[in-house]
Amino acid sequence: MTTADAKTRLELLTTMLRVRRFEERCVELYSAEKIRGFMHLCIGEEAVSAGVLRALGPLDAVVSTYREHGHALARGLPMAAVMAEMFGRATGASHGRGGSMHLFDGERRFYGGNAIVAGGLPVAVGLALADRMRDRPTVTACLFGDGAVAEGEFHECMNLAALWRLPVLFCCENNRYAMGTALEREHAVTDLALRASSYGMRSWAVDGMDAEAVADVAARAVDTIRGGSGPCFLELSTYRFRAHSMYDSDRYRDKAEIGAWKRRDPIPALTELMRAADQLTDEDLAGIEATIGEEIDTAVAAAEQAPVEPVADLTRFVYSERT
Amino acid sequence: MTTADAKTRLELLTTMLRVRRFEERCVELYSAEKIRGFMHLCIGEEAVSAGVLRALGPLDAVVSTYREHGHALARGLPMAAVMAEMFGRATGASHGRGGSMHLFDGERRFYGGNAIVAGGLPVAVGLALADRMRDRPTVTACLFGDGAVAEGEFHECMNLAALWRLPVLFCCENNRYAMGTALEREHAVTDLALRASSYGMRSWAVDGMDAEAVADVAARAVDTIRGGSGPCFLELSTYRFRAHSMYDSDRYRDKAEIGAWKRRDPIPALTELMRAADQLTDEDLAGIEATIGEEIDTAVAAAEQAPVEPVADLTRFVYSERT
Amino acid sequence: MTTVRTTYREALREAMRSAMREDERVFLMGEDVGRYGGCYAVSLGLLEEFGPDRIRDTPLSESAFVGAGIGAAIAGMRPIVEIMTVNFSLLALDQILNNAATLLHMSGGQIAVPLVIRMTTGAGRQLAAQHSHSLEGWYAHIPGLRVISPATVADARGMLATALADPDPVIMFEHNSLYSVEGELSDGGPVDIDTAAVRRPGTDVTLISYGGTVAKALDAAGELADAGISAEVIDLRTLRPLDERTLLESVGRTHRAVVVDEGWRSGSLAAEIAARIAEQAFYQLDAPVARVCAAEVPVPYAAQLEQAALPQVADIVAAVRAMVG
Amino acid sequence: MTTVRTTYREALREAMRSAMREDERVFLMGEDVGRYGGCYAVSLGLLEEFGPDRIRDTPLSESAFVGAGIGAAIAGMRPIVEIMTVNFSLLALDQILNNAATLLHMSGGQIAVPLVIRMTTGAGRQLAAQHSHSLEGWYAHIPGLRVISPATVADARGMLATALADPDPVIMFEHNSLYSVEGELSDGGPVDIDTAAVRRPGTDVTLISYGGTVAKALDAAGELADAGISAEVIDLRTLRPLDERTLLESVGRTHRAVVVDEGWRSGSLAAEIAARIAEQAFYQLDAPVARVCAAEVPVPYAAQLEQAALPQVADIVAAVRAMVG
Ligand SMILES: Cc1ncc(C[n+]2csc(CCOP(=O)(O)OP(=O)(O)O)c2C)c(N)n1
Ligand SMILES: Cc1ncc(C[n+]2csc(CCOP(=O)(O)OP(=O)(O)O)c2C)c(N)n1
Ligand SMILES: [Mg+2]
Ligand SMILES: [Mg+2]
Repeated sequence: MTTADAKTRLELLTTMLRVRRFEERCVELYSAEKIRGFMHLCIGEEAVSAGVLRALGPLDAVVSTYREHGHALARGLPMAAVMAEMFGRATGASHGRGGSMHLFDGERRFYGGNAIVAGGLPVAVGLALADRMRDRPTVTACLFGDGAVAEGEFHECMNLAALWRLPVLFCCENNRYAMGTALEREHAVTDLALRASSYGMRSWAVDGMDAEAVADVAARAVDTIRGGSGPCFLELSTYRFRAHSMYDSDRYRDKAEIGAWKRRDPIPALTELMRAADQLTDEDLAGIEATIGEEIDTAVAAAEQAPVEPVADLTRFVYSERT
Repeated sequence: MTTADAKTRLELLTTMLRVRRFEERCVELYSAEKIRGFMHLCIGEEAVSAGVLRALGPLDAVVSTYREHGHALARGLPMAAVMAEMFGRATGASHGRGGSMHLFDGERRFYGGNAIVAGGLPVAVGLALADRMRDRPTVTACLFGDGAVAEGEFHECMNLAALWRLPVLFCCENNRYAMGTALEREHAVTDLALRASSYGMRSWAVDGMDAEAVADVAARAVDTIRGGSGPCFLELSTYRFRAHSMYDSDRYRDKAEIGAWKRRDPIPALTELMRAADQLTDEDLAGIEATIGEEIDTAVAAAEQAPVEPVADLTRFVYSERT
Repeated sequence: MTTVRTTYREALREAMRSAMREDERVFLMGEDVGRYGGCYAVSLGLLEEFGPDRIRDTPLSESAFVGAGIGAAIAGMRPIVEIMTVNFSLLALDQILNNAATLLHMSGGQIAVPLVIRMTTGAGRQLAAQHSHSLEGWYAHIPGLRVISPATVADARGMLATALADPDPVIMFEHNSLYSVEGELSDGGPVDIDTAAVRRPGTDVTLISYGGTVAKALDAAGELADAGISAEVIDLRTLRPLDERTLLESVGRTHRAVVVDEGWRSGSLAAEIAARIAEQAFYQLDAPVARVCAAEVPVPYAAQLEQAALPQVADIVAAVRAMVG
Repeated sequence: MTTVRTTYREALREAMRSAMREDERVFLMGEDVGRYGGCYAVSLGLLEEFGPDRIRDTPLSESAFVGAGIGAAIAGMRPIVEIMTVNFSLLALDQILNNAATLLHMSGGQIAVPLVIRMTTGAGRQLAAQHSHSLEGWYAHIPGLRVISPATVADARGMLATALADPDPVIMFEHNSLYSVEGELSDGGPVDIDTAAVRRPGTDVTLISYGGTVAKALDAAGELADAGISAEVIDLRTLRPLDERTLLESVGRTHRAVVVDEGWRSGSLAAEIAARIAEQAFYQLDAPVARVCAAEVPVPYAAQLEQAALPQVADIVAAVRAMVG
């Protein structure tokens, strides 16, 4: 792993903080019943969002899961549009149809927000296929969890992408649990990077709590894919600090285990590194926090005031509007 | 590979010949429109049926595919019941409901005859699970093709069986084609035994044209499973000498390739071996052929004369009959 | 006979608990049924009592573990398979239709599949388009299955017990809105699952509902009563086979029917019920059978849109008024 | 305008061929569509003309390649995905319902999916219980999809062309009995897929059918004519959205309707059609809408059982006679 320069570090840190603070506010808003439905937080996993999404260019595509706030923000979706979507407002990223689990942005090629575990993988394969057939030098990043690896669709897609040498970057956020089921009770072989390589695909196991490491490896993988290697796979070892969703009482995890992982929190880790290298002052940090705080306040205020979709438009978007 | 004794060889040869002659007669009967629907022959692949099924005891279970005449006969289903089923008669193994693709025998624990590619695998996992929960020392043999390995269900079942250490013997009849699609256009990595071992499962690649080799390895695998190893996997390299089904004009295979495999026909191969070892005389062979011929004639005659199921019974067997 | 006040969720748990105590062939299998306690907490505590062999957490592999339930049933066990929601059941539909529902017939009566599959259904919690379907009608289309949908606490326990005694596959739908509903439970065991129940008698119109919509139909009947219209409310209970007799008997008296169904209108179970009634009671009907169904839209997240997409008490009342008025 | 005599199979092939010549975004993907030529030989010869990139053989991975079709459509291609038969489509149903049909709505109108999925349907060839379903009604239940079913050679070509121009996902059902049927094909391009077609005018009863059952309805109409009963035969063509206008207009004249559908009776598409007609033309009906559907049994192998399970001309005639007599 090479040491990233100060600018990169600052970007990574800012992205992580933005995601963290955004989600922390979401928790409050959920308690206040402004946000409803299922909400899955990536608190603890921000290094993945920051590192992976940074490796992509604007023409690349992204397919994510229901745990996608971090991916969406790191991809550049306006925070106001994301927040308004959580509120179910007309100004939301998905016009209030999707909520937390279904953020979309066609312009930024952010294709959801898929709440069927492993359901996004085939779509990612198809995006990559089309881009390749159209001679576009793009990469499609597909993010999913360790639980998704057990689904049949995972296997079909790994094989298909590898067989056709499609430009897909498979990113497995291995947070060691699928809801309440621990990794070793999901998988006969828990080395997921090894599993990927059994499809003849280049794969890397990365410390997903280290934003720089993620960014480095993701950049390398994206380069490899652009060079024509076919698909690559990243296993990003990480951990969610919170429960699976707002409904979960987190009965199945050990407090000590959670504590141990929290000590590896990617945000303090990078902050300390930067401080030690004189790349970050307390004022810098306060400035970043302030900017983020303001951005969040503005997004929340806008969401609060945004109109709801009229009930008359209920069946809009079931079919395309013909002109 | 150890050299099997004369008795084993004779049994293997007899089983293979029985399957071969049975299917050859089926071809005639298909042309005569006595048999209809889809019919898939295993001509060329008989060493698999003979070798694998020999390794099982009466309490073990079998799950097969639409290409299952050989498995059914080798499992001990009465030829008359199999033939009557192909004719769609009331005396058929499945009361005329199933035909060539759906042979069943509850008593012999032969659970089909499944025509959804990979559709039998989950059922096999469940049979093994139940037997284990009930402390029965059985093995469930699950047969399927190379094409099935690409299906999501294959992956889910390999993982589940390995995770739960269930007594399943996965038998992949790798005949190098899924209908018209060659192995290397189905799979990114064509070493299927390697694929199996990526689930942490013991696996063997076997020459599926060598009945003795198949029988040896299958017996070893069954022993291993009975010893508590969890599931094992056999990749049986074989070839179908005929088209995929009676509808297929076999446009996608090279004549030379077919010819080369035919030269490895498992029946002459074993015959020659036995002759060379003075284990088989011409009279022996003629005797076996005569017995088989008679068995087939009897089965056909019985099927011809058997009653058809009355139309009044159309909706029988949709639900269990309550007493 | 003692009676306790309990919830639908606990009634289901009780049904599973007694079945597992009485019959060692019964076990529960599905995603997060064990350590997590079930995504709707239905199986909470059962792992502690019965251990991980009988309260079996599965990986995310709907097709494999549903199919494994089929195999286990064939081999003599009595599995209960839980699928978290009907939406995810699509991943196992091949196993359910092509194996569970078909094996008995395809094998000429040899291979029975005494399997119970439980799944949550329905919308109303702002879970959006991939978690809010009501596909009961699809399952009710499949020969070889029995499809049930308990709407009360007593049925939650009794129907599950009966389902476990069935020699063939039973699919049981639990509407997400019901889990916390309270009701009286007496210690009777299995209940009949062959007949529909008249939950409120009436004379002017028959409201036909099941699962999550029964409460709405009852509320509508209350409102209608205030307006002098007497509505009979039928809870179908079993969606396949339909208890035609109870339906026809009621419509024979009321001469009008409204079917309430949370499925999308076109091709809904409500369509089947409307068609059946029209086929067999055409000359007794004073008006066409009406349907109050979900709007034909993937269920949206925003509360006002979601509620607009679902059948509401006001819609039922309006449908009846249009018919009776 | 020249006219040629050709088969349904060749008309489909021609439609794909011209689409691929005219629009480089169009490609075909599915199991054995290439070297094998398609399991029903529909794409025979296309590999030679367009190469393996555009006539793309897939592994046995229904979910992945259907989902890949969705992704490719989103990214600007115009994929045609072939699923060998509707039975296997269950393996891809999650992708079809939860992604193809839902993405546009769930994304607030941003992500359209211009995908065409072709699949074979129907029984009649003794392929037994895992290869003989008719699940068109299920697909017609799904908001966000258009579902079409060409019954003629001209429609085979024209409807496929129109489907490719649709901005949203289209599911096309091809009944296996039609592939070798011959008919006249003129060189017109796309056809309208919004309306049903009156295939034979009549005055006494409306026979409503689609796909594989249209020929049976026409045969029945012939027999009925001999008996002095004038039957109008409607070919639905599009199963979602239904062309209510043509149906109601016809029933408004004939006052009687029989729906013919190869799906299992309970919960069939026929139920929806019967319910719709009853809802909107109740007071014009002289008799309840009748349904001639498949028996509720997994399709058996034996010829006499299979035929008994399927709707037959004699059943249609009997249904009409019971109504008109
Ligand atoms: C097909 C399917 N099955 C079950 C669920 C319910 N569910 C939602 S998230 C989840 C766990 C997924 O775990 P993982 O893939 O590791 O992702 P994580 O939540 O840990 O990020 C489950 C079981 C679902 N959404 N889709
Ligand atoms: C799920 C599914 N998809 C497609 C088919 C059609 N089909 C039947 S057999 C077959 C090829 C299977 O190949 P393989 O598994 O190698 O078995 P083999 O026929 O070579 O013995 C195909 C595509 C099917 N029956 N089921
Ligand atoms: Mg996880
Ligand atoms: Mg093969």
